[in-house]
Amino acid sequence: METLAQDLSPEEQFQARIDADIRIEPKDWMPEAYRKTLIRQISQHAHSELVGMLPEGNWITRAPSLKRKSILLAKVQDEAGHGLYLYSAAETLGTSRDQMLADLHSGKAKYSSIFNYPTLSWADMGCVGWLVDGAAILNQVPLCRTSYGPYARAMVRVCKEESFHQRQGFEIMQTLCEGAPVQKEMAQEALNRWWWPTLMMFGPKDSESPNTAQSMNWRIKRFTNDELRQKFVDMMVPQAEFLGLTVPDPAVKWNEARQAYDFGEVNWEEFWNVVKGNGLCNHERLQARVQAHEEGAWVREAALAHAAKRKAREAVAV
Amino acid sequence: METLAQDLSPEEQFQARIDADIRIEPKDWMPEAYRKTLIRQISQHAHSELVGMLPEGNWITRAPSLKRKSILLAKVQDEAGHGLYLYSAAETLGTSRDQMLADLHSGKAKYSSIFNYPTLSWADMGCVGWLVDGAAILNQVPLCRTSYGPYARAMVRVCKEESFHQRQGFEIMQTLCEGAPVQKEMAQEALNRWWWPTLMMFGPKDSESPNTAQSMNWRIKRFTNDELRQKFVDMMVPQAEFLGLTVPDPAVKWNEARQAYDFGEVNWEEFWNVVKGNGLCNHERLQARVQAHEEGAWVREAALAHAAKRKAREAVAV
Amino acid sequence: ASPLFPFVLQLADTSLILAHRLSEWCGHGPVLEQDLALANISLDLLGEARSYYQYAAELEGKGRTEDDLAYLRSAVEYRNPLLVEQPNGDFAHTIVRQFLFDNFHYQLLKGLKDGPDARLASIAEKSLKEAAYHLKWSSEWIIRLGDGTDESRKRLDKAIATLWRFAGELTTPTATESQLQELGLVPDYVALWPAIQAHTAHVLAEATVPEPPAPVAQLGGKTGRHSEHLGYLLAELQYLQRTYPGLTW
Amino acid sequence: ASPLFPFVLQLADTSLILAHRLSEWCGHGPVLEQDLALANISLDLLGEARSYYQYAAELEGKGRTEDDLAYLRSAVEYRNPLLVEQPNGDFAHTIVRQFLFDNFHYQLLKGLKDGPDARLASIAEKSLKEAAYHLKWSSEWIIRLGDGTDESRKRLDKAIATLWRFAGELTTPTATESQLQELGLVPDYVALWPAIQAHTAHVLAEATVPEPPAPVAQLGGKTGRHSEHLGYLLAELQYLQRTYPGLTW
Repeated sequence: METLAQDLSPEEQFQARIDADIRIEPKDWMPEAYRKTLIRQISQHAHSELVGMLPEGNWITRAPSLKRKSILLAKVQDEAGHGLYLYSAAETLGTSRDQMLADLHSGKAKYSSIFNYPTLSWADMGCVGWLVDGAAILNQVPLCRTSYGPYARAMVRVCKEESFHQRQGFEIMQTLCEGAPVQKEMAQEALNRWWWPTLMMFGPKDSESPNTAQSMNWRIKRFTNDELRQKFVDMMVPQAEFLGLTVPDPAVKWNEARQAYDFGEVNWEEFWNVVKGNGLCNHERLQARVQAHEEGAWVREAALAHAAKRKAREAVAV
Repeated sequence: METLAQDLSPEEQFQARIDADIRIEPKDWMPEAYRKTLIRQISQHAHSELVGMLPEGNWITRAPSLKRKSILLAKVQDEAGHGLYLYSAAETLGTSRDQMLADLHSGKAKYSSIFNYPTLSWADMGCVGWLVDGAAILNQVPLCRTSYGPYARAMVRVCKEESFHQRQGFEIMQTLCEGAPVQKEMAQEALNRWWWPTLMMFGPKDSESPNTAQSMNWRIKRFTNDELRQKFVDMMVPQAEFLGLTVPDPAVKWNEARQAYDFGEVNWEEFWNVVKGNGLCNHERLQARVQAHEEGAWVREAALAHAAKRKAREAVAV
Repeated sequence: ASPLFPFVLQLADTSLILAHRLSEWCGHGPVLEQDLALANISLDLLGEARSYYQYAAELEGKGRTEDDLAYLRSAVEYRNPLLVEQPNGDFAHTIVRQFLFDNFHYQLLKGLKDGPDARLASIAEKSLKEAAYHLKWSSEWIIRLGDGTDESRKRLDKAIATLWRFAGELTTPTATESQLQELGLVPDYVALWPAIQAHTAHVLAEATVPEPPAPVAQLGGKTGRHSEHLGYLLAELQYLQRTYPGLTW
Repeated sequence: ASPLFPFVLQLADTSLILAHRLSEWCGHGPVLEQDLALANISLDLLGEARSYYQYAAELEGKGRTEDDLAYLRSAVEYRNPLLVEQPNGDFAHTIVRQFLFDNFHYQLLKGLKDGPDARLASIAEKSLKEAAYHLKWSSEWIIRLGDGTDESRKRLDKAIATLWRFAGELTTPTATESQLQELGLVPDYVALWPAIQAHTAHVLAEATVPEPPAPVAQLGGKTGRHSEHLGYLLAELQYLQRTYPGLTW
C-alpha cells in the first residue's frame, strides 16, 4: 500500500486510504469538497446539540422530582459538552467557532429540524430521550467509524452518552406507562406528537437525497436515509408495544416477507416546511440562541479584556 | 363675611375661608406653603396608588378563581384610576405629571411605605383590602372635607371605591376563615405579617410629627396620627375576632376606662428603616416603576409624533 | 355533550388566555391611561371567558364549573389558538397580537350574534360592543406606532414579523369547527375573511405599513398542540387550584 | 423531631432554590463553557440539596420523602435566605449572588464538616470540594468583570448595589440557628466572619472594586418571609407534583 501510494494522485491516495478504512487526520491532504462537506455536517451536528438544549431545557425547572430534575439537567449539560467536542472537531478543518455560530445565527447553517417542535408535557422528556436520541444514535453510531479522525473520536464519546440518555428516556416512558392512567395518557399523547417528526430525522427519501452517494463513498455516511428509517421503525415498534403504547400510524404492520415493518408515508410537506424555517419553534429557537449570544457579548469581551490586562501586568512583572 | 373680607390681608382672608369651611379652588389665592404642602401630599397619595398597584398586581395572574381574578384586576385598575384623579388634582396646583413622576423616580417624592412589604400568599389580597384599604379609608375619609376643592372632590370618588375594596378584602378573609384549615392558617399567617405595618401607615407618633398642627389648621388633615391609629385598632380588633383570627400583639386588650383598645408599641425602628428606603421591596417597587416608565418612553414619543403629524396634515387639508 | 361544547370551550380558552396575558401588563404599562386600557380589555375578555365557560359547563352536563374548566385542564387540553398565548413582548407585540385577534373576534361575534344558538348569540351580542372598542383601540395603536417615530415603526415591523404567522389559525377551521359550520352553528370563516382583510388593509395603509406577505400559517393551538409558552402561563394561572383542589376561594 | 430538623431543611431549601435559579441559565449562558459551568454548579447544589432533604426527612420521622419536602411546601414554609431566590438578572447579578453565597457556603461547610453530627459532617465533607470550586469560579468572575471592560464594571457595580444587602442574612442567625449554635451543632457565624470578610476584601481588591459600604441587611427568608420572587419560582418548580399528587415519576 505505502509503496503504491507514491504513484497515485493526491485524490487517489486519499480515496485509497478511505477505502482501506484508514482515518484522515487534520494535517492530511483532503479534497476541498470533502473538507467543506465535513465542516457543514459537523457544524450542523454541533448546532443541533446547542439548539437541542432548548426543548429539554424547557422542562428542567418543572421536572416532577428532584431525581428527574438532576438527570435532565445533567443530560442537557452533556449536550453542551457534545457541542464543545464537535465544534472542536470542526475547527480542525480550518473553521472557527465564531464563524460557525455566525452562520447558525444568520440562518445560513442548519440544525436538526426535530428541535423546532415544542416540548409540551413531561412525557416529551421521555419521547425526546427514547425516540429522538434513539434516532440520533442510529444516525451517529456509524459515524464512530467515519473517515475523518477527529469527528470519529468525538462521535465515540457522543454515542456513549447518547445511549445512556436514550435509556433514561425509555425509563421515563416506562415509569409513565406503569403509572396512573393520566400518566399513560400523557405518554401516548406525546408519542402521537413525536412519532412522525422523528421519522423525518433521517432526512428525505433516498430518491431525493442526491448527496448520499458521495457521502457514502467518503465514508462520512454509511447507510442511506431510508435504510436508517426502516431500522428505526423496526426497533421502535416493538418497544412501543412493550410499553403498551400505540404508534400513530395505522399502516404499521409486520411484513413477514421483508422481515421488517411496513409503515406509512411521512408527511413530506411538513418536513420541507420545517426545514424551510416554518416550524412552530424555528423562530424561537434561533431567537433564543441569538439572544444568548448577543447578551453574552459583554461577558466574553470582559473576559478577553481582563486576560489581556493580566498578561500585560505579568509581562511587566517579569 | 364678604364685606369684612375687604379689610383682611390675603393670608387672613384665606384662613377665614378655611375656618368657614369654604373650599379653596385653583384660581384662588393661597399661601405658597399651603400649595407646596398640598402638592407634596396629593402627589404622594397619587404615587401610592401607582406603586400600590404592584403588590396586588403580583397576584392577578395567580388568583384562585376566575371571579377573584376579575375582582382583583378591577380593583387594581381602580387604583390606576385613583392615580389619574389625584395627578389631575395636583396639576391644578401648578405642577405636572411628568414632574411628579420624575420626583417619584428619583426618590425625591415618597409613597406609602406599606407597599414596600411583599405579598406572599393569596391571603395577602385579603389583608391588603381589609387592613391596608381600611387604614387608607380612615386616613382619607376626612379628606373628602379637606379645604382644597379639587383634592376633596377626588377623595370623594376615591373613598367610595376604597370602601368597596375594603369589603372585598374582608370577604376574601372571611371565605378563607370559613374554609379549610389550611386556608384559615393562610389567613392568620398573612395577618401576622400585615398587622404591624398597617399600624405604621398612620405615620409617626404625634409627638414626632411636627407638621400636624399646621396641616390641621389648613384643614388638609383633620385627625392626628395617633387618633387615627387608635380608631383603626378599635375598628379592626373586633373584626379579627369575628373572623376567628388573632391579632399578633399580646398587649391588645379592651380598656374599659378609655372605652378603647390598648395596644403595644409599634417597632419604630422598622418604620424609619422602611421610610429610609431599606424595606424589602423599596428597591423593586421603584425599579418596576422606573422600568415601566423608561420602557414606555418610545410609546409615548410615538403617540406624540403621530398626533403632531396628523395635526400637520389636517392643517394642510383645511 | 352537545356538539357545541368543544367550540364554546375553545372560545372560553381563547378569551381567558388573552385576558391573562393582558393582565400581566397591569402596573407596567407605558403610561397610566394605557395601563387602564389594557386592564379594561383584559376584564372584558375575562368576563366573556366566564360566560363561555359557564355555558360550556352546562353543555357538557358533567357538573364541572367554570373554574374546573379553567384551572384543572392541562396545556394539551387547552384549545386556544397559538396567537393569544404568545408572550406580551414589548408594547408593539402586544398591540399586533391584539389587533390580529380583535379584527377576527369582532367579525366572529357579529356572526355568532345572528346565529341560531340563543345563548351564544346573547353572549356575542354583549361582547360585540366591547370588541368594537378593542378593535378601535388596537387599530389606532397600529396606526400610531406605524406612523409615529422611526423607533416605533421598527418595533412594529418586528412585531408583525414575529406574530403575523399566527393570524391564519384564527380563520382556519378545525375539524370540529368545519362540522359546526356545516350545521350552521358557527359562522363560515370564509365569509368573514373579506371584512377582516379590508380592515387590515385600511389600518396598515393608515399606518403607512406595507402589507406583509402572507406567511405560512402556524396551526395547532385549537387542536391542543401549543407553543411552549402556554405551559408556563398555566403553571402560574392554576397554581393555587392545583395546590389546594376542591376548596372555595 | 430532632432540633436539627429545621436547620437541615433550611440548608436543603437554600441549595435547591439556588440550584433552580442556576438551572434557568441552561441553554442561555453567555458562552458554551460557562453554560456548562453554571449547569455544573447547579447539579452540585441539587445533589447537596437532596442529601439534606433525605436527612431532614429522616430527622422528622413522619414518612415524608425528599420530594414531599421540596414539592409540597408553600413559599411561607420555605426557609432559604432571600439571597438565593433573587432572579438571575444579567450574568453580573448571577455572579454576585453566587459569590456572596459561595463565600459563606464554603466556610459553613468547613465548620459543619468538623461538627458533631456525623451525617451533616459527611454531607459537608463531600460538598466542600465542590464548594471550593464554586467559590474559585465566582471569585474569578468577580475579578474578570470588575477588572474587565467599562461595561462589565458598570454591570458589576449595579449587581453589587442590588444584591449586597442580601448577604447579611446568611451570617445573621435565626432563633433556631442561635439555639443550635449554643448546642454546638452549628458553627458560630461570628467565627466564620473573618475568613469570609478577608476573602471578600481580597477578591474585590483584585477586581479593583472598592468595598461597598455595609448596607442594612435584608432579613426574612430564613424565617419564611420571602421576597415576591419565590412564589413564582415555586409555582413552576412544583407544578407537576401539585397537579398530580402522589404519583411516581
